Amino acid sequence: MLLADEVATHHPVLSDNPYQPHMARIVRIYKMVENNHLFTLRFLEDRLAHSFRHLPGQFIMLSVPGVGEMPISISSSPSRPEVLELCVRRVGRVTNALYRLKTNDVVGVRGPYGNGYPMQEIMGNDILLAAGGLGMAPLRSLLWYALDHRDRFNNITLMYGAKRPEDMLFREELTALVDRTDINCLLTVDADPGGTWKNHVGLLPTLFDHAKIDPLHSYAAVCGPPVVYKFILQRLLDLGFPKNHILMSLERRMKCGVGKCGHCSIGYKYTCLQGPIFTYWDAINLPEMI
Amino acid sequence: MGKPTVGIFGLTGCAGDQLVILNCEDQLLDLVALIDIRDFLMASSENRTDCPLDVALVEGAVLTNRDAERLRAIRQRSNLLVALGTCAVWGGVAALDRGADRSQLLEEVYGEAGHGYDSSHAQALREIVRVDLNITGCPIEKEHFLAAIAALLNGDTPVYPSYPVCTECRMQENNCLLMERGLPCCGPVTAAGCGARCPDLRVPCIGCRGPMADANPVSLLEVLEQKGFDRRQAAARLRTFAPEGVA
Amino acid sequence: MSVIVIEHLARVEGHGGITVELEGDAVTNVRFDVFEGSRLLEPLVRGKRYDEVPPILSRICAICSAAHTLTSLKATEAAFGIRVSPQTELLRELLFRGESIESHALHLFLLAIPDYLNYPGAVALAADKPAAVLLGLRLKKLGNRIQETIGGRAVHPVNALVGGFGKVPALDQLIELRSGLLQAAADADAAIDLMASLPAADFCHSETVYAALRSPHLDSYYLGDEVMVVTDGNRAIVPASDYASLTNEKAVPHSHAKHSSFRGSPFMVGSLARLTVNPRRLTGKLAVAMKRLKLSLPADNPMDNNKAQALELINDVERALEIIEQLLRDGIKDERPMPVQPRAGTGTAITEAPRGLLIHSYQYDADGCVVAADVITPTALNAASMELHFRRGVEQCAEREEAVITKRLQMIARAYDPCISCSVHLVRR
Amino acid sequence: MKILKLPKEKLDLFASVVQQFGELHAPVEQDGKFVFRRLTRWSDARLEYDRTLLPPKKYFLPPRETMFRYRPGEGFLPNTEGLDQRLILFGVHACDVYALNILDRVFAGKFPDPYYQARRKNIGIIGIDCTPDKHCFCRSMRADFVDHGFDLFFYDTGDYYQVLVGTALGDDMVLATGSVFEPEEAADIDDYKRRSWNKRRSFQLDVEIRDLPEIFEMEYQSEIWDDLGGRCLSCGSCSMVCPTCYCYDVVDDVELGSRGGNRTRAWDSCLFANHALVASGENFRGPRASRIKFRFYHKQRGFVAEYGRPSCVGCGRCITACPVSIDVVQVIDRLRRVQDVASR
Ligand SMILES: Cc1cc2nc3c(=O)[nH]c(=O)nc-3n(C[C@H](O)[C@H](O)[C@H](O)COP(=O)(O)OP(=O)(O)OC[C@H]3O[C@@H](n4cnc5c(N)ncnc54)[C@H](O)[C@@H]3O)c2cc1C
Ligand code: SF4
Ligand code: SF4
Ligand code: SF4
Repeated sequence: MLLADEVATHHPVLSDNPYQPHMARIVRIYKMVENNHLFTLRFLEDRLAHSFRHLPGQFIMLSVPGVGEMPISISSSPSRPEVLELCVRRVGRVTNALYRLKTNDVVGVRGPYGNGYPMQEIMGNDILLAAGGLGMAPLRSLLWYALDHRDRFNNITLMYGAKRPEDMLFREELTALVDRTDINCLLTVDADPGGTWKNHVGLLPTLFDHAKIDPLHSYAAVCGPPVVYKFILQRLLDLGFPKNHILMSLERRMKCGVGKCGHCSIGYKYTCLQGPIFTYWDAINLPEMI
Repeated sequence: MGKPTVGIFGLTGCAGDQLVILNCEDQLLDLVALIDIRDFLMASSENRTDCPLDVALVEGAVLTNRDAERLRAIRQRSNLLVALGTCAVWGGVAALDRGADRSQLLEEVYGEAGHGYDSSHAQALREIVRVDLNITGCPIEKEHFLAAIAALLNGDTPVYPSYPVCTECRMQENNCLLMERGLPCCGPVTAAGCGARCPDLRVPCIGCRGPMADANPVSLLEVLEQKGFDRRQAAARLRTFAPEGVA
Repeated sequence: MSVIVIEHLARVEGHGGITVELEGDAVTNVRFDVFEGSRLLEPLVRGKRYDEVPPILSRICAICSAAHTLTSLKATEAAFGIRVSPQTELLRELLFRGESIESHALHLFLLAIPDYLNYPGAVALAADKPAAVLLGLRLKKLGNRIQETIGGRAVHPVNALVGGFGKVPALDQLIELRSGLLQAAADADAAIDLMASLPAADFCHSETVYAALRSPHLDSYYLGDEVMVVTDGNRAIVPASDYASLTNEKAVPHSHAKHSSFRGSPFMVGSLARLTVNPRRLTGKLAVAMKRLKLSLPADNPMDNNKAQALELINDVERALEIIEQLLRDGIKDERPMPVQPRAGTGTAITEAPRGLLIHSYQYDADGCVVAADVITPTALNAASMELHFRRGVEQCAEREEAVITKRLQMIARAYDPCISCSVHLVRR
Repeated sequence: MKILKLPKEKLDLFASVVQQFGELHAPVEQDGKFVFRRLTRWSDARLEYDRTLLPPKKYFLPPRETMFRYRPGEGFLPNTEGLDQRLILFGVHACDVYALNILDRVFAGKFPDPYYQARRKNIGIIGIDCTPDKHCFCRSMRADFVDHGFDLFFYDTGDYYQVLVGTALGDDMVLATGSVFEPEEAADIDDYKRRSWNKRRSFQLDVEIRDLPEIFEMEYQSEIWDDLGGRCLSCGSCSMVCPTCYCYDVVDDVELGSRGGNRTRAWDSCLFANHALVASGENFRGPRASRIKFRFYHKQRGFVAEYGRPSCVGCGRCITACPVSIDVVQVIDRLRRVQDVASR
């Protein structure tokens, strides 16, 4: 419990005003998939660019000046600092405004926020990353973190599904992983009308047939739309995964990112403080969690 | 990009929303420097009635075939159509005619001549064409209009409050007219944005901004009934400015 | 036969047009067409409680919304036998003045003056003569500030209630208005200079009958219950209760507005009529200004209505100042509206809206619900007179060129400052 | 803690001295209700009031507040206007001081809110004891007494106020008034205890909050919520007037003709339909019933898990503000009710 006048020991990296956005330049806009662009940002201030550190699974609050602010997961790995990569889907006002910006325009960034994945706990174990659709955005950070520190993890398995090949985020990057031996990279599409897809075709859960899983020594990081949770979680439980080895990244409305504005509250937890990464055990014990 | 082309139109109404635009005395000259007003019959006699428009601002309800035809023509030539004011958004006071026999009312008033008039029951714009943005209010708030133009110039759309007048009234720390004085206040079901103008002046809200999206009029009516109001009359009061959305 | 049609009358409020039919040089038919839809507000307020009536009927017209509201209150108070406090009367008059300043400034600077100087509108005028437009905007803003302070909103006031006001303005608000009005006095003078500098609009002469409220103070828009009609120096009085004899309305097929005549002849209401009916107020500053504008009364040129509006700007600013001084002197009291005890009966009120006589008449049942409502607006009263002057304008136009005729017709129409959504009103007989 | 007493007739003198420490605000009457407002005359202050329409929260987390101004090329400039203004709130009830102590926790933590904190530092609080009315249940919520969070706290014990000195600022105010404060004597302590006893007995409401979190969990599917959901107007009045509701919304706007603008935050409420709505269209608390359940749940259960106590302080404001008479005490009673056991 915190005392009222307790001076915060852990200041956000960026400043004393946790709401202060710091200006960052859009250095690259990569059109991965229609309406799912990858934005690469670099802080205008070199000091910030050098010192910004985050954990996989954390997010930032991204401001498009004059329009608004929103939470966006950091898709780049902390092992590759200096720039931030954000995979943003165009859905509403602020995301639309972001899509109107061009390379060299500036946006505001503050963070990182959220708990991130419990890396200390995961290390030394197998990791199973399971994502559908946009769920790859937060998992990509974890993926590259693990690959860049390969010796700290046992087996790494990625299961990622998209509707069609052209909907697959980070497609080039991920297909390049398929042939690597230090990761079991399983990619699937629901359908392949063009007939060019060289990987799996079928729904995401079918990938379990191709994965070797040792539930008691594994952590599973799952992210995606509700259907993904529905099917993947059931399979993991059937396999005998401990409930607190299943890690989910939850989405809630957010206005502050720092546990004040109240919007992301679930029962008695704040998604922005105690989340967005929750264990499955937390999930079933919190009302209206998923 | 050049200046966006804009048309300002009035269908059947009181011209209050167009007047609010002209009432932006401090911003008017900046405004005409930022946007290219091509068609504004109320303010200019040289209008381009056929050119394409980036934005059409349309006030008033549809009450005649002529209104409907004009509206369709405006929609055709405009990229973005903005409904201006409660009449355009909800039908406004003209829509008090829902359920009334129009031809009988016309005859009552104009006698035989009334039958010849081009006259139909009041409709909101979205009942005829697609509407891209609704700015409600009877009349609209100046600030909302200016915010809309500023946002549109920025390629964006404005955000207006989605809670009721009641919320603003509480923020202003007014004495509640409904609870303290038993007055028939429509604040709990009316879309905020006016700063609770009326209750702030100790005058019960009559709902001139139309209903808020999440209104619960049935519950409010029950309260009004408990306070001694006739249910039918109270329901009619909640419907003064908008025929739908409210009980 | 040839026909001149002005399809959309621009720079007026509402939708109307003009049609003139000519047989050779002779004008055979003149029509002021109204295309505004009928909102049937009068029959639709039937059954509404008295407190719902003013906000609904004020929606007849935004530009005269304060006048509609106050006239409605006056009619209801007459029906219920309510007498409001002197402070309420002062505040109401102040609200009227605010509306008049706003409306006249809007009409003169943004709608009418561009005609005289051959501009299509105020935006174009502002590009060349920004000072003139800024002057108008300043006055207009002041009028709106008065309405916001007293009425709670510039358009469709919410604060004026049966029996009084929801909340009276605070002292510092009045003081602020006073300083604005002191500034405005100079602006109103400048408006006269500007009007005096305009080219003469001398193309329509006609015998004209004028009608305006006879007020006890000679220049009130609000107090008074009789209309005086002036014809060639003859004066007739019509009491409020007999307003039907004044209007003699008849529905005409080309328009949703009814046409009025008094003893068979059309009459004009508005600023010019007010000055003509109450000439005694034309003293001091006003008399000097009148000379500068070369205006003599009774006028035989409807275009002189614009001059009369400019004169009223001076008068409105002066009177508004007087009222505020008096309120400050007496101290503004936090009065609540008079208690309202509805009773069955009829109440009729006549006031002077910016565009002229406005009549509201209601019949109530014992619960204070409307049995019948009748609203007669200035533009409806003016319609017949406008048609008469259109006819004279065409007859007196030596050049038979359509462009010239069209321009003159529009100027005549605009001189009346017609408010077409206002004119769409319905009467139950 | 330093405890003194002030003869009542010296209160005016004290008030005039306090003004040197900051702009004086106190409850004043507004058509029979009370609001905290800047005093133009000390005689306007009403220290014997029931409750103010809005709690003192409005001074620390204003209904609307510009957080940043945005200027192209300059970025987001924090708006510090008014943050260093010194105010003294005179006459804050214990429950409201308690509520501020709760807000302190929310606005401190890992990411302290500098706007709130600055105001908390610059606004002095002089508390005053009160007499409960029929809507007060602060005793049940353990908020009828506060031991910190104020600079001075006044207890009316007849001819005197007994004054608790809570901070150095409070002590400075006492010293600046000169010798009018007197030391306490044994008899005064008895006066205090008598008053305390009387106050305790005058509560008309009593709510049992032990094991309430558990009961909330058990009754999560109760039909009570649907009933409340049917009545609730989503007007947010309860949240606006609540001294511990702190949800806010943030919006950016642009100024006409420039790319600059403001970022403003404004009070929000979990009763509003879009409170938990996300861009995908999913609404985690769509139905009104689930929203009103959340409000009670978060205050009475969620906060206990987070901070060790409910956030409700029992001030009774939401009871007096709800147009459809949704009453937290009755709701808790209903939740606790068993067929054959009287509640409470
Ligand atoms: C922890 C977290 C990480 C996220 N990571 C990503 C990501 O990597 N890529 C991505 O494309 N999207 C991500 N989202 C979702 C993203 O925040 C929303 O899509 C975005 O806020 C929509 O904003 P908008 O203004 O375009 O939509 P609108 O519907 O116009 O939303 C208006 C405002 O509502 C709030 N809001 C709406 N939807 C959401 C939402 N889903 N979550 C939180 N606040 C919301 C925001 O404050 C937003 O500005 C994440 C959400 C959370 C909570
Ligand atoms: S007066 Fe009306 S708007 Fe204000 S709180 Fe009461 S019901 Fe709500
Ligand atoms: S309080 Fe109600 S009636 Fe008054 S302006 Fe606002 S919405 Fe309209
Ligand atoms: S005050 Fe009452 S009606 Fe309004 S939101 Fe709260 S519980 Fe619902």
